[in-house]
Amino acid sequence: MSKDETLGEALRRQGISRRGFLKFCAATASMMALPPGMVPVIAAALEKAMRPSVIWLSFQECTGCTESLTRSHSPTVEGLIFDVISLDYHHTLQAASGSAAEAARETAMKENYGKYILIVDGSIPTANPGYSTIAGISNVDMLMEVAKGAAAVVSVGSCAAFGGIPHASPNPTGAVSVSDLVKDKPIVNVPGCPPIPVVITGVLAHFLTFGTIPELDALGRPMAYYGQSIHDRCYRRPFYDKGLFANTFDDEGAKKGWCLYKLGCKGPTTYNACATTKWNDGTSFPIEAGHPCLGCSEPDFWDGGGFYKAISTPTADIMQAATYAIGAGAVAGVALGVANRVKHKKAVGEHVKTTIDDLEKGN
Amino acid sequence: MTEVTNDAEFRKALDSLDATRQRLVAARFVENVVALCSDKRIARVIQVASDSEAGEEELAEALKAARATTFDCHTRCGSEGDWSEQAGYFVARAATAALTPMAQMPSGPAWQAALSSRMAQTSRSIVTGDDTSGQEVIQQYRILSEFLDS
Amino acid sequence: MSNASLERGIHAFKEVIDAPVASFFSSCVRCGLCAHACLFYTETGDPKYTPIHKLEPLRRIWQQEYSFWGRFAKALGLSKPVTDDLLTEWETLVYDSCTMCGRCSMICPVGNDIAYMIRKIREGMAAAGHAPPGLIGATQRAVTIGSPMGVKLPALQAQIRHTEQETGLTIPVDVEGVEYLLLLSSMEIMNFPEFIAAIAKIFKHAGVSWTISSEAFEATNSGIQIGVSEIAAELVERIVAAAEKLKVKGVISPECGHAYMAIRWEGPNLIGRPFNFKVVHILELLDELREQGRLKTTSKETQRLTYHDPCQISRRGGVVKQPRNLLNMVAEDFVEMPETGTMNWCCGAGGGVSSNERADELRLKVFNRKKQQLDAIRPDAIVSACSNCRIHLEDGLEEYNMDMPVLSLTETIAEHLAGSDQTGSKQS
Amino acid sequence: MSETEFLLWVRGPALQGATIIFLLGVVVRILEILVLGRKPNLAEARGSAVAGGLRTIISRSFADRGTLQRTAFTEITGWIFHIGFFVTLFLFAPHILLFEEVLGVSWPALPTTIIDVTTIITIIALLAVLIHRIGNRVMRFLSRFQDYLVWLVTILPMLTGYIAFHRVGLSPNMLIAIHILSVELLMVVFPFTKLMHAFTLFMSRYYNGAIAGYRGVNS
Repeated sequence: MSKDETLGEALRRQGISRRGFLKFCAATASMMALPPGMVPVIAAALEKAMRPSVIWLSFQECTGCTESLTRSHSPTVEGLIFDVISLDYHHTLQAASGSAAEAARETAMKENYGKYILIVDGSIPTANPGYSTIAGISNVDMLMEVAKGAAAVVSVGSCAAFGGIPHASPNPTGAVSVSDLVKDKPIVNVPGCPPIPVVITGVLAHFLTFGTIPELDALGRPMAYYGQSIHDRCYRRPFYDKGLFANTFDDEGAKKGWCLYKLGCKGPTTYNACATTKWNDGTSFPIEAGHPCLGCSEPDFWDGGGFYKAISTPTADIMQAATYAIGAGAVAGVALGVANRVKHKKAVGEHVKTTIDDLEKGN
Repeated sequence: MTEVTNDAEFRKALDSLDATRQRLVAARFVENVVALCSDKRIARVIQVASDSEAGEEELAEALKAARATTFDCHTRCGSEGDWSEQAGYFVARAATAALTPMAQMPSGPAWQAALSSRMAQTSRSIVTGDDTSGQEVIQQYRILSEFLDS
Repeated sequence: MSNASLERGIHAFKEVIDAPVASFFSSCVRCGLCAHACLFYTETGDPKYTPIHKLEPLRRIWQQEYSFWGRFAKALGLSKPVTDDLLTEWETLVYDSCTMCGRCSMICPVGNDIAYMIRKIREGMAAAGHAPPGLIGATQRAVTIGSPMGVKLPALQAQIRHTEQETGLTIPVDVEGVEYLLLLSSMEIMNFPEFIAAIAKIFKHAGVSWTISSEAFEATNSGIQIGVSEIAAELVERIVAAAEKLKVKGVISPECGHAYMAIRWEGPNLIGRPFNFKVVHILELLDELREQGRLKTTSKETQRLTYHDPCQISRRGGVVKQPRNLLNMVAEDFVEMPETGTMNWCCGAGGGVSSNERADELRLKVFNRKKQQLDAIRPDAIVSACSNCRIHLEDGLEEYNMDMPVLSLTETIAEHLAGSDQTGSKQS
Repeated sequence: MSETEFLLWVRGPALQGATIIFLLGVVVRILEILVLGRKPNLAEARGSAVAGGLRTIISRSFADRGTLQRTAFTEITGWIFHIGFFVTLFLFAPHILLFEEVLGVSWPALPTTIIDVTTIITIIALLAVLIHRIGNRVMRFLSRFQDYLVWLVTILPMLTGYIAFHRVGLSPNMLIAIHILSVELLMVVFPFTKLMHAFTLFMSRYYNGAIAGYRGVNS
């Protein structure tokens, strides 16, 4: 693979036909919610695009995001993309190790300074830099160093995007997200635990095509993928609207595929493309598999009051509070009532007789 | 010469009268007690009632005046009663009865006028303490007897 | 020397507040519906006549004395006090523009019995020296003379003599051991003595033994109108004493609205013990006689008649069916007003308003409500069973140029008694 | 405090606090009234006080024809917003779930489209009620600060609920948190205001009906 090769050349070298290429472009356009008229533009742009250099940093993470990307079915769009990018550093995937690996990173940074894309998965510990280091370099230091020369940063997975599970209460490592640390670079958050692979490739395709990052929502997520809630696109939504719910995982409702809201589904408050793109080559997604959405692409999903508790339910013991309140109310009410009664009795007892001589205004 | 001596005869005689004659005799009953009413309107009302030629419109006008006088003279609930004023109220009621069409007064206008006139006399007697209501009855018998003979 | 004072008024407010009052004030949502049940509002359009608003002084005392947060607010000095000026302002609202007809109590969506509370607020108003002069006079006469209109025994005796002459019947006075003691209102003695004659004829016809007491003939009770329970109790005690002395089985309340309320419903509560005799309204008794077949009538009135329900007798008293049964006996063409029975509109003069000259103009103005009701059915005559309603109806009809006699139901029945020669006279 | 933490606080401690103030206040106020008591009626009864009281509890929900004609606007808007409020409160699935969680009992929900339409109608009715309160001379005359406050805390849950359902403006978690908070505001204000009528009207209607029923009158 030559570094000067364009994307078009690289694809043709791998035996991808013009038709296959256009198909990929059309799929990319559709993923990015662009009109069909944009397909030739995308094709032209990708044809000429230089294979970008990508540096992938993994911090406090579980490798689930990488697993998700690499467990893609072949031939896939994402596979193609990964074949055509220049993944210059990725500790799980690269062959080099130790000082050779770090040298590769430094080289890539130097050669593509200001142009490379930084992909991050995992959160960054801040309580103590020693909690997570690579080649003796703390995560914070490495992130800040690499981010400095990046054209854009893509935070893959909820940990990089929002702090994720390491950030979950009580957050012993002081984990933070990329955007908590990097303030001067365009950052695209691709949350999910793990995120949908096609979303990552879509973001990269957008960057390659337009040289910019896609339109983002308030949480830095690409609108094209995170513009609608799971709930709004869920095939079980009609059951919700009709008020038909599964009450347990094995009841009649569950068997009939009714809405999982009562089982704690976070679909209504979760924005992601699971319900439309689905997983494993469009096979299924959690709700289709009979499990409520955990809301993994939303900040602090781990601390949302329980995966199996509906969002409208209390997170504290209300019955106990109610019992105490009624008890205390009964005691206080009777006490105040008796005080009222005593006052009333006293008033009646101290009644002063009104005679006919007392009717006219006194003084 | 007719002589009425009790209420049974008195009423029977009244009932036998036609509407105009009932009105005329009633007017005489009222006239007999009119001194008890301080309201000047009543004198005029009696004048109309006593006129055998009085037109319907004139009579209706007089009835209205009699009614108005009645409402002006009655004692309102809870206010201090004055029996001499109350006598005037009954005179006005008698005048009203005298002018009320027979259809609206099944017991007879003249009979009602006679009763209210007696009440006026009773009211007066409450003030003075001497019971003269019996005399009023006798006078009414005399008035009727004279009327029937005239 | 009067002892009336703001302190005594406030003290009385504290005395009269009970669980229903506390509940009513807690429930009011200020929806304003009660205004539309009150003729003082509907005929003037002035929102100050909204029934619940007339209770503001009492509401403040409830809030400040009997609700925990109100007490708290009072301690912090956040609540509006009840002042003499406030009571001065409210005096006309409480006495001149409320007849305690209780129509608002029938429509309040949260169920507030506003008339119940007006009755109570008047206790405090009276104790604070804020009763209207007219009612004070009536009350003083009721206590000292025995009648709010100053009717003394000789006057009654003269009327009895007159009635005996007219009917040829004996009017029993102070007869022991009879069935019923008949009470009379001063209004009947003064303005409508024919009521006594009607009763005499009917009771003769139906074979009812009865008497009038020379010691307690007065049915009315200014005490419940002005709002002084001990005066009301004193007046009730006179009747109870007479009834017990004459050993009657029952006491008859005559054609008077508040008299029935006073003796039938408030009476035992005022004196603090149940009666050992029954209290019936004359219409109740007449209907009972009708049911027993003891009351028979012959001819019928051909005029188109309607019945005006006196508020204290129907809505507040529960005598609703009886007058209808009786009217159907003697009327060929009995027609109801659009809103009738327990939903009837007050004439505008009850609850002491008629004794209160200050309210004269207002009560005639609000009579327009009754006019509208009558205009809807255009009867030839109105029948009622309360002398006060009757006088005010006559006044109002005159004011509005309506030509329509107002009749007493009892008297109307008497005129149609079967087998009556109507003159009934034997003596000369 | 992050949005999630805010939502958790609203669903947890804040809800506990609001529940305590609400129930404590309501129980105190009801007992305060009941314990005050009333005198027994010594007059001979013509009808049953209990039957009259129970009857009026139901019957007072429906106005007589004359009143209905005179006050149609108040009656109709009143009915609509009360029914709308209770339908959305008790028949929306997420709400039922809350009651189930706390009380252990559940009941069927209404379809969300019906809830949605009901909410809009209720909000319109409440707006009409406010306009009426300001525009109608009697209501304006009677109204004090509390009446407007109560209106506000009543419409807020409806509005925030509607917005949260349709997820407009803020993040869904934030919208839900605000919605729950608005309900908690309603609960906290409840015992200190005329909102108490929701409970005391049963007592008031009973007393009214009992007073009348004792005299043989259906009130």
